Amino acid sequence: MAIVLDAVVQLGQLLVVLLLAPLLTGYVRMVKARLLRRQGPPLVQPYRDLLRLLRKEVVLAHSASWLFRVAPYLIFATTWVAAALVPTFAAGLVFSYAADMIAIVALLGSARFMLALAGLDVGTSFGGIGSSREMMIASLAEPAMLMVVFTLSLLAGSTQLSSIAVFMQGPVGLRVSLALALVGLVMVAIAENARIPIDNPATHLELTMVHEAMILEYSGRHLALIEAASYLKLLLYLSVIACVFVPWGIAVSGQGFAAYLIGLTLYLVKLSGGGLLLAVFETAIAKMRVFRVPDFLGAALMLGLLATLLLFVSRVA
Amino acid sequence: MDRLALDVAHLFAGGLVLVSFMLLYQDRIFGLLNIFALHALVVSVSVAWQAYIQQAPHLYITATIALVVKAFVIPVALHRIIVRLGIHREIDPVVGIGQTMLAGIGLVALSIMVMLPIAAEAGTLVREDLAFALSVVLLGLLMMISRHNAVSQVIGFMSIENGLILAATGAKGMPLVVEISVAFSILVALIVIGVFLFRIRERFDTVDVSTLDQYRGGRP
Amino acid sequence: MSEPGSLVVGAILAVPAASAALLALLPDDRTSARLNISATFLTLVAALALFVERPSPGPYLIVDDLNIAFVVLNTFVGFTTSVFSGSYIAHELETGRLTPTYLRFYHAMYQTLMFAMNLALLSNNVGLMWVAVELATLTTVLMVGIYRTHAALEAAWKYFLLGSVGIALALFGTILVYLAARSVVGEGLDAMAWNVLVERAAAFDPALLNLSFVFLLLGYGTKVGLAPLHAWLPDAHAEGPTPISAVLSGLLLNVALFAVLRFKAVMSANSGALAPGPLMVSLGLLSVVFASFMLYRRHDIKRMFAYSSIEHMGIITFAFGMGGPLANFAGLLHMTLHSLTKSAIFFCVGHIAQVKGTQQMADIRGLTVSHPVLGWSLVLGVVAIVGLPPMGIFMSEFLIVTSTFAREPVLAVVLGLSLLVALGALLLRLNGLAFGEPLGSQQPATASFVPVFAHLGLVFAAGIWLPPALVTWFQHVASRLS
Amino acid sequence: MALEVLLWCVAVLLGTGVAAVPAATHRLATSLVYGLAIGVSAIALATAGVVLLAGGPVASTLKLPIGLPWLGAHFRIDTLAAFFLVVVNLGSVTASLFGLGYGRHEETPARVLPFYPAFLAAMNLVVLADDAFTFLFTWELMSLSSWALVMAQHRRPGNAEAGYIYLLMASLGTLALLFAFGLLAGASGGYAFDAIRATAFSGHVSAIVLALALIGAGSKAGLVPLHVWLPLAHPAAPSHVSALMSGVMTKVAVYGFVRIVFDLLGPPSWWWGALVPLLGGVTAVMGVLYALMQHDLKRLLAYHTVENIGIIFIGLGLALAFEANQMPAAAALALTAALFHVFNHSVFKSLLFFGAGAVLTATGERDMERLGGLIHRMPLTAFVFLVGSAAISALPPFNGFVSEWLTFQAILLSPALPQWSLKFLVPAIGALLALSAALAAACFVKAFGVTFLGRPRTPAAQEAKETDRWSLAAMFVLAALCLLAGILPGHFIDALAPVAQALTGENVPRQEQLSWLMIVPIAESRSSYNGLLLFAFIALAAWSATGVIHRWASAATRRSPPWDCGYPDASPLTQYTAGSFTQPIRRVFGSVVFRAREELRMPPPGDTQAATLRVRMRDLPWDVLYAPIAGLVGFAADQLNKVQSLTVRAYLTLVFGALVILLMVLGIWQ
Repeated sequence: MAIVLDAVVQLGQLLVVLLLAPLLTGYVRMVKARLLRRQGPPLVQPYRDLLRLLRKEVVLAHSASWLFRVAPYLIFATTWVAAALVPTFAAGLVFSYAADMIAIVALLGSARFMLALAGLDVGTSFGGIGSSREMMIASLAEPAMLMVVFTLSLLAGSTQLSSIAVFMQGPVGLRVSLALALVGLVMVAIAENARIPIDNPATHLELTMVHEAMILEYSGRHLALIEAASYLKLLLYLSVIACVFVPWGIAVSGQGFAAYLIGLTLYLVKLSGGGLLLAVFETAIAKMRVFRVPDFLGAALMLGLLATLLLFVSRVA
Repeated sequence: MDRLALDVAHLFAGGLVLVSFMLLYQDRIFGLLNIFALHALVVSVSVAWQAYIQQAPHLYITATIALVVKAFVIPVALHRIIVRLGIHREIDPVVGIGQTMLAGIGLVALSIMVMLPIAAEAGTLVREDLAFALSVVLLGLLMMISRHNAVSQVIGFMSIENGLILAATGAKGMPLVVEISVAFSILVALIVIGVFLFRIRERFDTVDVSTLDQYRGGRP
Repeated sequence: MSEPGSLVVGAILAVPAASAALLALLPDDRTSARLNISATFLTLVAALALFVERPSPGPYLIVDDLNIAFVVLNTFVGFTTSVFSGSYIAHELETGRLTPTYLRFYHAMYQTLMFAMNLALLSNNVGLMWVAVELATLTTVLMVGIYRTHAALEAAWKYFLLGSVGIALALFGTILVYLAARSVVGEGLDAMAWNVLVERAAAFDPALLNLSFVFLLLGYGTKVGLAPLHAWLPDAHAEGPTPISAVLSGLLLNVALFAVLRFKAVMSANSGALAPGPLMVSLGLLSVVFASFMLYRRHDIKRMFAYSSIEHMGIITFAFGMGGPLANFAGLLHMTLHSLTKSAIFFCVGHIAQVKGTQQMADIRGLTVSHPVLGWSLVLGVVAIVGLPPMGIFMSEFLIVTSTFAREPVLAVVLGLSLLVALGALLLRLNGLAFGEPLGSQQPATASFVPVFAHLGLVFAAGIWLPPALVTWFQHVASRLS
Repeated sequence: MALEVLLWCVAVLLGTGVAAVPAATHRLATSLVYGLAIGVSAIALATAGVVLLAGGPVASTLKLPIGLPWLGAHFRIDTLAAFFLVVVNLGSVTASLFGLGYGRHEETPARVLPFYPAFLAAMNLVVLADDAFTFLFTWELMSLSSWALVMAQHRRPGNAEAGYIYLLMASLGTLALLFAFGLLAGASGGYAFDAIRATAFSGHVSAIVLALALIGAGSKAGLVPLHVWLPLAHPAAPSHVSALMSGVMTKVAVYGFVRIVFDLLGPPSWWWGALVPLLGGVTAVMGVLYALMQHDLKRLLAYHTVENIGIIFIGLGLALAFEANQMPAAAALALTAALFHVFNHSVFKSLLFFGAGAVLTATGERDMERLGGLIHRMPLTAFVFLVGSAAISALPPFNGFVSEWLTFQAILLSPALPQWSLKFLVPAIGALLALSAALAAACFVKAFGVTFLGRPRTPAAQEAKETDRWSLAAMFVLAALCLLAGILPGHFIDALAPVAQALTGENVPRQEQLSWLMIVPIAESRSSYNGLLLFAFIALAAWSATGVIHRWASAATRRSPPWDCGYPDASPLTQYTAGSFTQPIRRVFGSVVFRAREELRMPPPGDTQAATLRVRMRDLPWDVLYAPIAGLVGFAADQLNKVQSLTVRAYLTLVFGALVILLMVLGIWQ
């Protein structure tokens, strides 16, 4: 019986992340606009965008191959699955044991792999520039992310996000390494989601863009899927941060319907808080040159490693 | 064996070393030939003396061969060749005569040093005779490497051979001594060297070995 | 001395001696080549008969475990080389490098050389052995100079001078051995008979033995080609006719080393004497190191393989110097296999030089393309000589290196790295010779490949499987040497 | 019984090789040789598989009266050997299958067919060997036969040189192993592995043997800095042989290392666990960086072999560290991870080399800068190459991810190690591993993207044709295995359990009875992974997305030219090239690791000269290690060569000097 409930909750989470993701993006855009004293698009604008894109015809380049048409589905599916594996309002669901944090990172890697390939498929220099930069960024962001995972798992004795969340709910106390890990994770999240200062999701100035350059050739339903995937990714990272560093309120399997409801409510609060911080941060900072990005991510990597090493020291003390 | 006989043998052996030093000292080719004849003569007398005290008549053959071939035939033949080829030049030593002599003394000392540990029961004659024979051999080698021209090298080689004969005849009762000395003397000294000197003359117009080196194979 | 046994020994010596005389008289070159082959074949048959009938040792001659396989090897390679020589010399005659007169001389000398080497191997008397080695030296000196070019004469002269000095040193050593033995064995032939020397060596004066071994090692070592006494060897190999290079590398060096081994056995039997090991190890190692570097700057193909012979002689000397059942076994095996391999290589090289008309390696390329059989035989030969499996030399080098490393790691490392350096040089050249775009004459080689295949086949078989009889023999000899 | 079957297989292979010498030029020779190789390897594969799955601790042995006469040739099959035999023969079957098609294009079959079966046989024999002599004999035979295959296309520029460096490095490795076995066997020559196992070794002997095994097996496997031959030799061989060399032969080298260090040598010291993973980590990162800078498709793959060998050695080294500290369960996990990666790498690397071979056959090009757009002409090859690329980039749900994930799990156990240096080092190695995995993904985006995607850059790429069905069959089999091992890793881990049990005395908990085919290396609360479920999830998500879109969204599609800033008909040359793709990474890493320098020459405005960009890179291991050694050998050779042309008198002086020195030594000695 519990299994069935868990399965239902799991399914619910799948749908929740899918439904919430555009909202989060719209929310961040709205907050940013307000911070700039603009009216900005309404909160539901991303939903509208997606729907409109779905209704539009697809314009394919002559040189596009089957990979170009298959990639959006795979990217979307992989990202969606990854996002659904992160405990949002409930931990310890049945499927959360299918993948730990390393696997989630790797799933996102799969999506990126396909996206970068799709960028190269048409054979224009824009796709190339985007893919090339994206992979450079990823090559540093992934290790940094893994170092953060390291720190957390050394502390919690698990790489399973559910277990980490449960552990973090306990008396952990303030730790330097956790703080470092948080900073590192935030930096990675910014880079991975193509946010300022790494990339500007709103720009279409060719020479400065990364993510947008890759998907320049996409249109219609394909673009819709890719956009949805990027919304999901933002949600995923915010969820991870929330679940690890502010785990309070996450329901644990078998606690009952009320706990799930509380968890969901708190989750929404966490998301709005996170989105607000992101928007403030993005408004306050300028985009950096592409070749400053390695320094930025290198710092994240170092922070992750430092967090791991400090952990040994603090454990002794 | 009485003491005197040994002393005389000893004297001859020592004399041979002395003559070897004289060879080293020489700086003229004809002088060298003459001294070498003396060298061969001393060997011959020494061998004859050994034949006498050992009552080994076959050693007289060795003595005779040494006398005839090396004291007369070869020096004369070499003399002729030198005259015919017009080699009147002086011996061309690699380092100064003085240094060569010093090295020679060092070699004699070395010979004595390596002979010292030999047990006395092998016979005093053996030990000291061997030291002298070894000295002659080493001095002969020194001669070969401290002279540039081929005639001195040939003579150096033959003085080595004399040293060997001295050692072989000193080794009482050694079988095949005559055969070995014959093999050495006749075969090595005369035929082959003769053939090669002839061929070298035929090809290179000189017997100076250093000229040969210009035709060395294997150069890039 | 049992009657049939001494007949056999007599045949081994008499057949080459008689054919030498006969060949010196025969004017016709076709018949003389055939006669040469049949004489060596007869000698081989006689040598094989030694396995059946073995005479008891006499004062002058002896057939024992140490030399029987060497006699067989000697006559076998002598036979195959004479087969090779048949086709080789015919070509030399066609191109006019040799005149019929010189050919007669060549064949007579070939048989004389075989006689001398067999005598050296069979002699019990160390003096007789010395005479035989000297005779072999003189014969080869004459054969090296047979082309009468500047380079050939120079090589012969160099060989002659160095060889003579070496032989003089060896004689001095022999005299010293006699002196050492005389006070124990008494005067006369017995004091020079090897089997007696070994038996009684324990009582000899160690100081005298030590001194004698220095001279013998240097004297015969000159003939073995150990550095720094090697100088005659590369030129003599390069400038003489190729069959002679094959015999020099494959047999004469072995014979000289065999002489050293005889005396080493005497030394080992005397507990007071300085162990001969360190001397042999140092000379052997020096030769290996030296030769392996010398392989790099070679331009003449025969000279290069001559240096490789120096290297291998160094390895063998090193192995015997290390001693112990494993290393001695490996040394004997290596001696046998090296002589087979190196002569096979020289057969190939001879054909290559004749087809391409040059010995300069820069002018030879792509042999596996232009002459597949010749090229691949050379590849196989080089693979064997650098000690790669499946060829037999791998086994001996394996035993030498592993057994040494457990005892003297530093020596083993030096040896192993030198082997690697040598391998680098030989493979570098092989790359140029056997692979790439073919260069030079493309006309097919007409020569007979039977000797090459026979040798390489044996070396290959030895790498996989050694006949138990041979193994027992090697082990027996190995135990006697230490 | 199994051993006999395997040895008969080897005998048949060797016989085929010999028979192929005269028959190689015959019309049917290619089909016969490869057909026979498929059959025999399949039998061997099945036999080894049965032994592995039976998993008993009992090893069967056999002695043949060949080889070292008093020793004989010892053969033995245990679970470790059986596992590696599976790897070897799986590679052999697929490579031979590929060869059936590829062999038709071979210009000089006589230079391939005799050596190919011999190479297969030698690899089998190395794994079966049970004494030092047989091991080294077959080890070197393996090098030699593969060398002959590298030299098959000796007329192509660089190949002969590659073969030379290869054989030289292989011999260096053999020499190191020779020393190692010399130490292990002792002066009396106890060469049989049984005798070695029974001996206990002192600490410094073990240390030297470890170092020698690292040099010996490492040079064959491609550990940095001994890797230099690998990217030269592997690509030079025909593609199916490249696949075997990269995918299988390097694994035989790993086998050699495992056999010596884990089986023969006895208990490890803790610092081995620092040295080996560090070497592995450096190798992994260096390998992938080299690969990124490489534009030759086959050479890129060869450098990736270096990378993956590094990953394998990380696992092996961790196993040593855990074993030294009496943590057998952790050691078993690390070892299982390493061995699983051995299997995985052999599968996807073979697949990728086959793909590169298909491209090479279709276009005659290995240089990626001259390819492009092949996905249109060779869709099937492109598909399987994509699968291989994803697998080697450690992307779920393929197999590469699982073994790297297991390695990470082992790394995460490192805090329990008592040594401080290991505590600090292992996380850093984890960072290196993560870095190499991320860079590998970048590299394969480049490799696949530039080769198969975009528009064709040359007529050769324009006119490429899909490869033959044999080759495709081989590639599809391997691609299926990549997926299978990725979604059902539990079965593979279970198959490895007896191997880990035999070497570490412990094994990873059995995965078979876990629900949902999940894998749980340590404990469920710690970490778990379910490839099947993930795959099903992704498939489901993709399927539902497709369904929704087809149901409700517009299906209209229009073809048009791509957008290129308004310039019409941009030439294919304006595409991103491999060089430009890696430019950011080259700037980040290359400036340090390769001393990469860019020289840009821009003509002044109005000048019609072309602008040039030149990149200079240095190969540091080569410059620091190999060039000086080569220079030293050359210098020594030059100096000693002066001895070749001295005068006779000088030579006599040498003789004289030797005599005097020996006499003096004698005089002093006495």
